[in-house]
Amino acid sequence: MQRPETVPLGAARPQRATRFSSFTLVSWVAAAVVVAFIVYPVGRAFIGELGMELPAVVEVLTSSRTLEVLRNAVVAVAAGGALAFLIGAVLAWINVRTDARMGWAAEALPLMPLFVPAIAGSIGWVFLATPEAGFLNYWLRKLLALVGVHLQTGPLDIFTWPGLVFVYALYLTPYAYLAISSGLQSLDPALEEAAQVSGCGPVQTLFRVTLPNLKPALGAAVLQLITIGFALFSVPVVIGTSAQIEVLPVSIVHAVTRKYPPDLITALSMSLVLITIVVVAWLVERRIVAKGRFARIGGRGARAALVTMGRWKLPARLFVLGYLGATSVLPFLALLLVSFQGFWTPQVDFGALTGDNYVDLWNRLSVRRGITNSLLLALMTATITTLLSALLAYLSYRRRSFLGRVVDGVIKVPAAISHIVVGIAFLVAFAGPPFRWNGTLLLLVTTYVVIFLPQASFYANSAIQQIGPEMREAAEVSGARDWRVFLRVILPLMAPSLVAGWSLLFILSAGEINASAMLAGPGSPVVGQAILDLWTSGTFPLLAALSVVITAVSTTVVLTVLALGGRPNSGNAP
Amino acid sequence: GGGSSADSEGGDLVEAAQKEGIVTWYVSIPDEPVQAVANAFEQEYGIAVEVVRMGSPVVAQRYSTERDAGQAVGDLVTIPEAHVLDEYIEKGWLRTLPADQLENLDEWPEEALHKDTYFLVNSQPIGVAYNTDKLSEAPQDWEDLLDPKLKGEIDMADPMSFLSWAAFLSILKEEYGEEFLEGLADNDIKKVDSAIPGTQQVAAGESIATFPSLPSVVNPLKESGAPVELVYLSPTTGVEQYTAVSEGSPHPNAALLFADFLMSEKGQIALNEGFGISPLGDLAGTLPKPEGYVAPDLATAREEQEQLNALLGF
Amino acid sequence: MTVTTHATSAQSSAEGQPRTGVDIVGLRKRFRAPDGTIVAAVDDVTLHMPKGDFCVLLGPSGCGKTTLLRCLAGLEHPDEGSITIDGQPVFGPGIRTVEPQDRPVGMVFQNYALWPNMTVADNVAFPLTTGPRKNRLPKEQIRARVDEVLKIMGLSSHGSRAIGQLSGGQQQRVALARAIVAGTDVVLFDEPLSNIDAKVREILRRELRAMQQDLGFTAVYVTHDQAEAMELADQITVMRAGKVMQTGSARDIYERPRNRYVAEFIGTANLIPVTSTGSEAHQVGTPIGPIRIADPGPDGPADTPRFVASRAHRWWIDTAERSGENVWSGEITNAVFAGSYTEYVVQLGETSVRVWADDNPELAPGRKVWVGVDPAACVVVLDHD
Amino acid sequence: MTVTTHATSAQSSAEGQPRTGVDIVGLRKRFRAPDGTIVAAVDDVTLHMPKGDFCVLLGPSGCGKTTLLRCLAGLEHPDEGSITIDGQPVFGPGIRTVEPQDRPVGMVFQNYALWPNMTVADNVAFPLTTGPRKNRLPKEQIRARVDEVLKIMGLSSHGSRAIGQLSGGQQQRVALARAIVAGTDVVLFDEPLSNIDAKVREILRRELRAMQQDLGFTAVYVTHDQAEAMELADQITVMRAGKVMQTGSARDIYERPRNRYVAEFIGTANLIPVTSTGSEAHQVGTPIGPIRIADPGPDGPADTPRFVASRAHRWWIDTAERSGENVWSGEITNAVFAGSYTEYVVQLGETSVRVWADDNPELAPGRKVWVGVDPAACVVVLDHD
Ligand SMILES: Nc1ncnc2c1ncn2[C@@H]1O[C@H](COP(=O)(O)OP(=O)(O)OP(=O)(O)O)[C@@H](O)[C@H]1O
Ligand SMILES: Nc1ncnc2c1ncn2[C@@H]1O[C@H](COP(=O)(O)OP(=O)(O)OP(=O)(O)O)[C@@H](O)[C@H]1O
Ligand SMILES: [Mg+2]
Ligand SMILES: [Mg+2]
Repeated sequence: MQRPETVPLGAARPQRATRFSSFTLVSWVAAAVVVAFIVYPVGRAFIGELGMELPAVVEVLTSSRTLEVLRNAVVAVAAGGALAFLIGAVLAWINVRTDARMGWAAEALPLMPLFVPAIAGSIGWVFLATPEAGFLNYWLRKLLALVGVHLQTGPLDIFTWPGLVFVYALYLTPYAYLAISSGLQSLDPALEEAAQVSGCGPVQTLFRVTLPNLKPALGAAVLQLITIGFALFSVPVVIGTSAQIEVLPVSIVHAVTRKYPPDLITALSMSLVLITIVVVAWLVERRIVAKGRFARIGGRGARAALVTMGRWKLPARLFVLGYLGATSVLPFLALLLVSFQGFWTPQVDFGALTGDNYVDLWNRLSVRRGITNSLLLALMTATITTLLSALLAYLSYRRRSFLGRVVDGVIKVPAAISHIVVGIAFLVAFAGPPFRWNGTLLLLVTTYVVIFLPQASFYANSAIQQIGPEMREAAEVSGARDWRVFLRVILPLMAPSLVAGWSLLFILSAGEINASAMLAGPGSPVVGQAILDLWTSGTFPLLAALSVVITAVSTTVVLTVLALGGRPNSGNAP
Repeated sequence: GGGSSADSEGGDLVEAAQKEGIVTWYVSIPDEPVQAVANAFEQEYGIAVEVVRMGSPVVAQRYSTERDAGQAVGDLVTIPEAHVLDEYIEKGWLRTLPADQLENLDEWPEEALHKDTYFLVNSQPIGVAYNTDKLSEAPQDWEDLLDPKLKGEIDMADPMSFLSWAAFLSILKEEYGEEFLEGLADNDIKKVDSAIPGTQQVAAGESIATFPSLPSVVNPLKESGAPVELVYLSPTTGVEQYTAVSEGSPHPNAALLFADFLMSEKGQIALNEGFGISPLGDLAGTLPKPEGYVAPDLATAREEQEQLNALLGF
Repeated sequence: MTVTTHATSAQSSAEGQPRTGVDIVGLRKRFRAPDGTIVAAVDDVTLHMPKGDFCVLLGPSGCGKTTLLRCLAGLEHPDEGSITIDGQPVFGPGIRTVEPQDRPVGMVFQNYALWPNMTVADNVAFPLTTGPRKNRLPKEQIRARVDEVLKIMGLSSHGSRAIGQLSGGQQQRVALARAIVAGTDVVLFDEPLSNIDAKVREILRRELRAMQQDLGFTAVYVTHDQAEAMELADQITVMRAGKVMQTGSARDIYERPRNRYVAEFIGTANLIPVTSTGSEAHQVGTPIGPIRIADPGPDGPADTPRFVASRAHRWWIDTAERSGENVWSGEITNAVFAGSYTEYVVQLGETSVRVWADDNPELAPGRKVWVGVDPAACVVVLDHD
Repeated sequence: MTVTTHATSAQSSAEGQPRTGVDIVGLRKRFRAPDGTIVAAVDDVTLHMPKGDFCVLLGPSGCGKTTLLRCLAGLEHPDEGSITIDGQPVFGPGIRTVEPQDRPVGMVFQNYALWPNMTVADNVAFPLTTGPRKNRLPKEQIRARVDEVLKIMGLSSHGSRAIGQLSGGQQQRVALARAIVAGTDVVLFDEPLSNIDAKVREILRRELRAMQQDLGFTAVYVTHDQAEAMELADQITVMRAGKVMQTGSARDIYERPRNRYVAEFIGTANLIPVTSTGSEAHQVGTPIGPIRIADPGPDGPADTPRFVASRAHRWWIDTAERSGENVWSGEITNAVFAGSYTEYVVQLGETSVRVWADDNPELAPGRKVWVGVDPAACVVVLDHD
């Protein structure tokens, strides 16, 4: 725990207090447990399965198929991510810096698209934009017919590269938005105003001053996009397959779900590729940030007048609404419509709409129990993960030690591993003796916590960085020990950001499908499993109905929590 | 072994099973028939059936991981991959069916019982689903699918996604040669992730036809009035599901009782009504074997899967 | 209403010739505070800042100085009124508001707002590289101009440095260089020295004043530090709660404060309430007796309370008995050594006055003393306008 | 090695009786700056702050004031030296370092560091609710104590308010209440007023000083504002680059600065280099001729340059010719009205002096004048120690 020595000194050194408080003990134990829960199963899976099979690994890695799916993944993530980055940056700028911001939208926007589970949202877009039967296409064709253009199919086709990239971008945008907008909020607006007074228009200011100074936030955004993009499974499985585009995460999942015995070597070797990509991206980002000549958070009262958009205000708002529409409203409406249909068809017969699908869902015990289980699980996962990440963030913030950085690095690793691989790793490691956790909620919770910890720690780290050290020091000088400092001061101050992070985790874990398929026990069905089940043997209207229910439930929970949890950014020093 | 050796006659089995009160079934048959037979069993004996329903490789994978870890959570397992069940037998995970305890085992057709351990419970015949609005006349022959009229209008479930699809394709290849599959590729068949999106898209009018498709997928659509129909062309095969009882599972008696129920006429009707072919032949509501039905050979299919996929240009 | 105002402002500009410098007429800007109340940050401000003058806006925190400055720069959009800069109307009724990037102003921000991603030279060159491409100077001319400005600022050898490698004073000069490089005639300063050490601040203040005089631009300088205002300003405008209290030279404001607020805000003033207008013209009645005054003070409603204001350093204090006009005896209640003077608080009956005098060890609390003030240093001020 | 040092420190405390107040001996703290260089933020500081005194640490930005204060609070871990607070060693060789939460100190942070998630009363009660549960006061007593402290601070009716609903001055009082509520004898202040308006600052300063005297705690107060230091301090410590330059009362430091640095840092000093020790004891030679002085100044190496230091306000300026000792004639080069005085810069040959005198319109730049200084106001200071 000793801080690195500043200067070696000849004289007798005063003794550093080395008393181990229960807090230090508990937080290091928590860190150790977390690290163990990542290193043991993941290490066991990789070393146990791949250790003996190096030639096979090399073969997988060099096979033309791997290269092809890798190339596809890179193209999808690069194109989708770039688009998401652009959209996210523009949205963040509009919402943080201009008078086109819409109060409610600014807070709800980042989470909106995630309310609809990714697999449901992708199916929603299938409903909307398949060339012949897509609702949008159907109505567009009717519109075009009015002006004398007659088409048989199209004009949109979701099952193409552009379609795939489009949906990737929609689902990645929130992550870009979150990172960039938090960076923008802490960038001194005077830098931009100085540019304006120097004769720069708003757009020029954005490109010449704002973006170059946001590099750390932009780096974080890119890192998030890369990690999440390469792990994205639902979008490519729904859209990519029909577009004849197979991407790496889908191949990994297929390698273990479509064959028995599962092809673990392929899955793990491909996962290695993803881990490498993420680790390299992480290193590059650290280098960029470390070099940094960037603006720091400005002096007191950095209060900017919002950029007046003038005649661009309406287009800017339309852009924001358009994004909301594309990611959330349109697919949700499509799902809602289909959920009341007997079967998916663009010729909507409003008289024939029926609630049968909901009745059918209600009658399925596994769905009913899945929903309650998933809510419970999501509640537990989000809470545990949030608290854990807050604790770990505080630990490495308080004591900038090498060990702290190692912990920080290790908890990021699961982000790069396909959920299903994590699921298998956990099953292998903990199903049997001495743990015998098979089929228990405990196993699911543990796995979810590990899977979502990287995301949670992203939030916790940014939350804690907004708290000045004097908040903690004031508590220490007041005589408070670690627990009290953490529980009474640090945690409440982190709360607004943590609540937002909690909501995200809640939604993501409520809709998690891949690890759940491996781990959900007979006594503990979860929603993710039910979704996957309906996808492989069910009907789209039923699937739509389930998606609508999940979306409605998560939205309600999250909005309630956000309303109760207070507004963001109230945690700064007075 | 567990408590299985302790009990003896039929009447005792019911009692012992009822004492256990519950039975866990790992299964990859579609949800609706599974629920039907589970409900029927519960009504008959008051024993709840805990269903874990997933795609067959996932079922197999979970089952074996659990057994490897020294556990047996599933009392029964039902999957189409007979060769996997053979492997399980070798590992001692499955229980030889005790003739003295299963009333219906005597009557059970011999060709539907393998190694005295696992038995065929259900077979869903594979057919072609087509949109009746877009195609006035049903295809008569597999070669009708090569019609240029259908170019780009046929969805095909990913043959890599399911071994039974490969088995089916390998029968077609046997019959028509490789050129047939290449012809399909030339006719621009479109790959879909599984039979579900394919058939849903046919119902929506996105495509004209899809195969392989199954009654369990088409029936609910037809019931809701979708313009979709399933035809069986010759030759064809089906998804045959085999059930086995675990050795050393937590509810050995309930497992046996449920296996016995699956062999009963009542159980067969509950499981197969409207969906499948029963090994007991034509029972009320079960499907007849379509013309040209050939039993699938999944073990061979496994070897040919990659090649078939390549022939289709996927 | 708007129309009337328009007519008035049109008139006023029609009457005189177009005025140079900055002209503000009837400016208002209101904000809705987070709790829903409405704050008039700038409240009917009319003000002329002559060309080439160093004009200081002085007032306590929250009085609207920054808002007024930002209205000039175009960074805030006022609700009402008009602004003319060097004869060009940039805001007003019936005028298309000129955007910040098109106004002939430069600005030096509180913490300089230099762009850390650019070198010193790039920061300074920036204002020359904006605007429509066809109007821009060619590259070499930009370079030449930047070199010239950096030379004026004594930064010739620092052009290629990163911003982080400069001291506070050098940063200030870069910020100033950036504000003047494009040759704008008006430069706005928003408390540019408030983050700096007192000693360094003093040096920078002198440097700034010298440069402003060399270059001849009109400076509009916001501060809440009286010493800074006095030292720098040709013209000081004292603000309070969005309103202008008084405008004038440092000496005017110090020696002839208009009202109690200004008297108290600038320097240390003794305010003694006026109880009667007194028998003579240059004398008023107060609780400590009649005081002879230099100036009967500004007009104002008769019922507004008035005070005699006098500066603490214009009083004398003595242990020996004295007599005459404007002389009182009292007891020292507190003495604080402040270096160049010592502040003695002397109780005269109910009233206490502060006297700044040279340090004298004899003058300890409890001591009976005589104090007095030069009538020339006494003015009458209103309680409020 | 440890043993020796230990013995020494034991000795020193054995020799005298245990001293109250804060005792710092040979304290050092070094930092590695981001660019790898090593900064001695606190460099061999030895200092005694007597109990009940108001002790100010004064120095320019970056001189190590905050670091020293944080070492006292236990928030930084010094490299060397020892600290004793009210007789209790809290840091030193062979001593187990006492953690911040166990030191008998309260602290008021620069921006108060009040916790926005708690009410005023909760903020103040916090220090009473820490520590081992069994040692804590019962709830009602805590409440009573908080009420009492809030009452002293004039905040009785504000207990249930949120922090954001208080003005800056009220926030300061809450911060002070929190620092003293647990009855600690030492309260540390890190520039608590630097974010506040000059006028409000003046009021808060007085309030703070009055409370400190009422409550009798030892205050250690960090600032870089000389006026603040002079007004508040019983004892001022001037620091520079981690080292103590001089410790003493405000008057000591102002009138008898030890070296050039202190003379320049506190108030406005004219420094005239000493070229020869002069023929008489109380006279030295300078470029403008001999100057009569009050004090031959501190000892120091003979080859260290020396200066005659005199305060600008101790000089007089006159348009009429004068003669005598310490009188020169020269030309005014600049005159700046500063309210209570006007600063005249007068050129005497190569040397220029600043004279603070009453404003006089006759004294314009270019005018020939006579200036002089009282020998009692002239001291000799070293260039550096
Ligand atoms: N964007 C805004 N929203 C709400 N109120 C505002 C806004 N900007 C300024 N105000 C309010 O307007 C008033 C004037 O603010 P302004 O910043 O102009 O004061 P100032 O004189 O510059 O103060 P300071 O010396 O603290 O910088 C204040 O009461 C402030 O709270
Ligand atoms: N954590 C640190 N790492 C590296 N250098 C530091 C650190 N803390 C302080 N320093 C350096 O130590 C020196 C003294 O800093 P300190 O904060 O004590 O100064 P200060 O007198 O309080 O200044 P100010 O008036 O600006 O607050 C400075 O040069 C500073 O850069
Ligand atoms: Mg301001
Ligand atoms: Mg400091």
